[in-house]
Amino acid sequence: MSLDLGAACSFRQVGYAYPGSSVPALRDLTFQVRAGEWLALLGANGSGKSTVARMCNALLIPTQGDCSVFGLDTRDPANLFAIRSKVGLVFQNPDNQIVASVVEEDVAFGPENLGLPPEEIESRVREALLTVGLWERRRSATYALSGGQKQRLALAGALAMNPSLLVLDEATAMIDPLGRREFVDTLVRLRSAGKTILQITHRLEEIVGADRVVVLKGGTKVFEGTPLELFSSRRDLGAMGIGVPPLVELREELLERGLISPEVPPTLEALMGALCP
Amino acid sequence: HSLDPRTKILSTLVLLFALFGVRDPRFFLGWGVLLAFIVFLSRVSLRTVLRSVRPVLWLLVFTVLLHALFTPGEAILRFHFIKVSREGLHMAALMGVRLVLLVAFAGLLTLTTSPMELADGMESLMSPLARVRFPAHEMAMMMTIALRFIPTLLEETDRILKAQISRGADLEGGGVVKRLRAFVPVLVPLFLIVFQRAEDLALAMESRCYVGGVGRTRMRPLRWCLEDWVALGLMSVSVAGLLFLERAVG
Amino acid sequence: MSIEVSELHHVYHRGTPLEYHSLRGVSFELSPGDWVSVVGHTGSGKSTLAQHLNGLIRPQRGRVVVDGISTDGSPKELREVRRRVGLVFQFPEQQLFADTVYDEVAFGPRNWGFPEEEVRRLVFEALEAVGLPESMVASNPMGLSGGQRRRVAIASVISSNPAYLVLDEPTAGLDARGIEELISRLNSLRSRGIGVCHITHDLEMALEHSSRILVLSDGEVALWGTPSEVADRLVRDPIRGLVVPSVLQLALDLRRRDLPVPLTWEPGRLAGAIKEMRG
Amino acid sequence: MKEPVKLSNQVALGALCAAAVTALTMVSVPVPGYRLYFNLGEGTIYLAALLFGPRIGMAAGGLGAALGDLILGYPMWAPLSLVIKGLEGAVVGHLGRRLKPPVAIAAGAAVMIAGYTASAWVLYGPAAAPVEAVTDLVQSSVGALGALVALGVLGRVLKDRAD
Repeated sequence: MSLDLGAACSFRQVGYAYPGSSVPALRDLTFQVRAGEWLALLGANGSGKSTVARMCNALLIPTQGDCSVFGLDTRDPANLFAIRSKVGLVFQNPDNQIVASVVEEDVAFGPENLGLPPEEIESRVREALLTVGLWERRRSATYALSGGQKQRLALAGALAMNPSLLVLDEATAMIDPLGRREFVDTLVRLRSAGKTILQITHRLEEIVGADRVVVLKGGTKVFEGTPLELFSSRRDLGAMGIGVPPLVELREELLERGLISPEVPPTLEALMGALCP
Repeated sequence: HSLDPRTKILSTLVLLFALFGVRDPRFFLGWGVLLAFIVFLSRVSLRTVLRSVRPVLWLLVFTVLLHALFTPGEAILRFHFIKVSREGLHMAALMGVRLVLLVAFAGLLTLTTSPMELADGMESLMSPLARVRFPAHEMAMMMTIALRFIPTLLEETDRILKAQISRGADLEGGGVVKRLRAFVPVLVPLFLIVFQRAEDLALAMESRCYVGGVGRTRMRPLRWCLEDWVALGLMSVSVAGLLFLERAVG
Repeated sequence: MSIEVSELHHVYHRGTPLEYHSLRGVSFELSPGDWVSVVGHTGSGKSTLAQHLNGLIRPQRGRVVVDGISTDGSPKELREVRRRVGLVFQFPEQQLFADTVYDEVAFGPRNWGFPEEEVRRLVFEALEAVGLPESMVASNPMGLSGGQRRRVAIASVISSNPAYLVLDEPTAGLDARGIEELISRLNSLRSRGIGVCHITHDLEMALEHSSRILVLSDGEVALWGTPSEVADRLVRDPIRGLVVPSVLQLALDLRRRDLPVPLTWEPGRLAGAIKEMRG
Repeated sequence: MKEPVKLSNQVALGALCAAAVTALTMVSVPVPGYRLYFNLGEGTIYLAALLFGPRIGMAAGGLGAALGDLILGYPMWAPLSLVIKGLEGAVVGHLGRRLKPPVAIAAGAAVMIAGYTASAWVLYGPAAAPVEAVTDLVQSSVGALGALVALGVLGRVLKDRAD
């Protein structure tokens, strides 16, 4: 039994193999999501990222090592409901997580499952929809929303559960660049409102706002550190199976030519500030 | 309009069953008035209600003709080998008007009640059956989800159809069997998509603490208030009244 | 020889409350060996345009002519158009249905009536073009990884030996390595004379690989030209719903601060220019 | 394939299958030469029942067909379809476990045809019954053929996935 106080979610030497598969999806993985931080989990397809997401919510149980959420062991069935009401999960395909035809009814689905009184549900739905900017569309058909809006609806559905930890499993992979930008902006707002975030992605450009980064490859950890440290080890990124976004490349080129200093992060604002003081 | 969906479902059922008790076509006039009155109360335009009859129009014509022409009895009109009997006309009128009223009342229910409300109402009405292990909650939940996925799957079907046509699949020509074979490349991917989506959806539902109907609450619980008693009462009384009147006069 | 699209209009659900103008007078041209990217926001009409190119949607107004054959002709002509223009839908792996990779890839050529030995040759050629080993022909497509399934799906379109290839968001859901791999495969098809039409919402990718770019906005042609022409005009008047690539945006911001850098989306070029300026 | 064990899986799969039935009922295919349209809704019910068992079959048949009736403008038939096609799906799914698929489908189709014919008798009068019966017979044979052809491929494909 692990009791990591201050850890929202803790993986200790976790191993996992899907039934019938000879290749393990996770191998000896140890890391923590600290309460209140934004942790980005980065990796190519097939690196084991989604397996991690499902473990945070006890949808999968480690075959080796252990995984605990707010000190609750995910292996104990008695903890199931408590864990799931503390961890909000947003999946890759927004279309496969929306259950109702009307926006507000979909957001209400989670709180209804918790057995909350109607007034409480109503206020949670309102708050969640306001947070993701869909309050005006509360009576719209879910089908009529754009991909980006659908994904923010899925986020609202998770938020209405009032989770302490938000896990986003490749939540931006299927939406267009504009929707992606709006989604990441929402994350930044949630972060400043004090939510703990575990963001799983393969896009380096989306982790700029994160506090720390863990990189997975072949089901095991190959990097842990701050985003800036990761950007600075650009040469290794290719080997980790991660694409280098143009701004990171530009930052590197500017560094090589001695035009900026190493503490400048690869964002538009920071680079502008460094180049035109 | 604002009545509890349970009231509307029950009233419609009462009406539909009662319509089969009518034997004299002339008394449909009374029913017509009742329909008009409910339509007036529900603030749906009469035209919209009548439009709901349109899909069954050819069926209506067919039924009426069938009865008019083939009911044996005293002939009042002859045209070569076609004869129309008094009984035939009677039956035709009875069947025709009954069908129109049936469809109109059923149409009225669906016009004033969203499918979601219908699902909620049915769940609640059937919940006593849960004791004999009838899955009332699961049915309603499935109906809600199915409604949400119909447009999505229509779009998928369209996309798969177009993709296979682009690869030269010929869905237009050939006999029935050949065409059915041509649909395998559509049915198979669609089922795989259904299967995949269902797996993902189940995970998403579980992660939002779905464990079935027990202990679940609703954001907008159904409220059965005085008006519902009154409406249901009025409806039963007028239906019984009309049936009684017919028997009394007949 | 080319696909010529002229003054194309399309309205969905005409005469109903759902009426929706999808295309309003779109014209462009795709020649063999060209790479045209069609870029636009969600709902800009990209996919509708794609479905016009092989006659899945017949023009309501305007014309689509493929190698001299119009898409509003007879069913026979239409089939010829569809064979010449291969269309890869978004998430094409979802359309797989056969038991074996071979049958899947052979579906197209068999439908077009190629003799079986020709089908065999086409299947192996197509698998090679997408980088799948010959030994895979007997495998069940469902047992493959996501990336491999996508390749099987693309092979199943290439196997019809099309002169043009239209791809709707072919990189969606792939990771960096997968995208790189796919783009280089498409480039080699292009060098063999196939005309590539790449539908995408990623302007950065379009700038990098295309010979020409068509920018759609609300069903109208907002821009049509070479990547540098498009970059040049785009920064002068931005287009709704289109995200300007970050490096290009930085170059623009620098020019606004009176640094005369070139309007480029290439990191190396921009950094070099700044260095030169600073001496 | 076996029926999913967990409730959430059952509800999700049942709902998706029902939606597929409705969607394919709405996409109709003209038959050449005859003034007749058939749709793949019936075949989808058989497939769902044979692949996933009686419960899913019941949900797909009953809910799918009832929603189809509601959407296509035959609300009056919806409650009848709910019962008749639900029963049909359940029968096919139940028998499909023990008997050969064609036999299971035939039994289910018999239930469906009997149900609709009786309903037509009551609603439109005795003369309409044979017409209804013949239409249903055509509809279900077409569906059965489609389902059986697709079943072979799907069975193999899904088995590979489940392993």
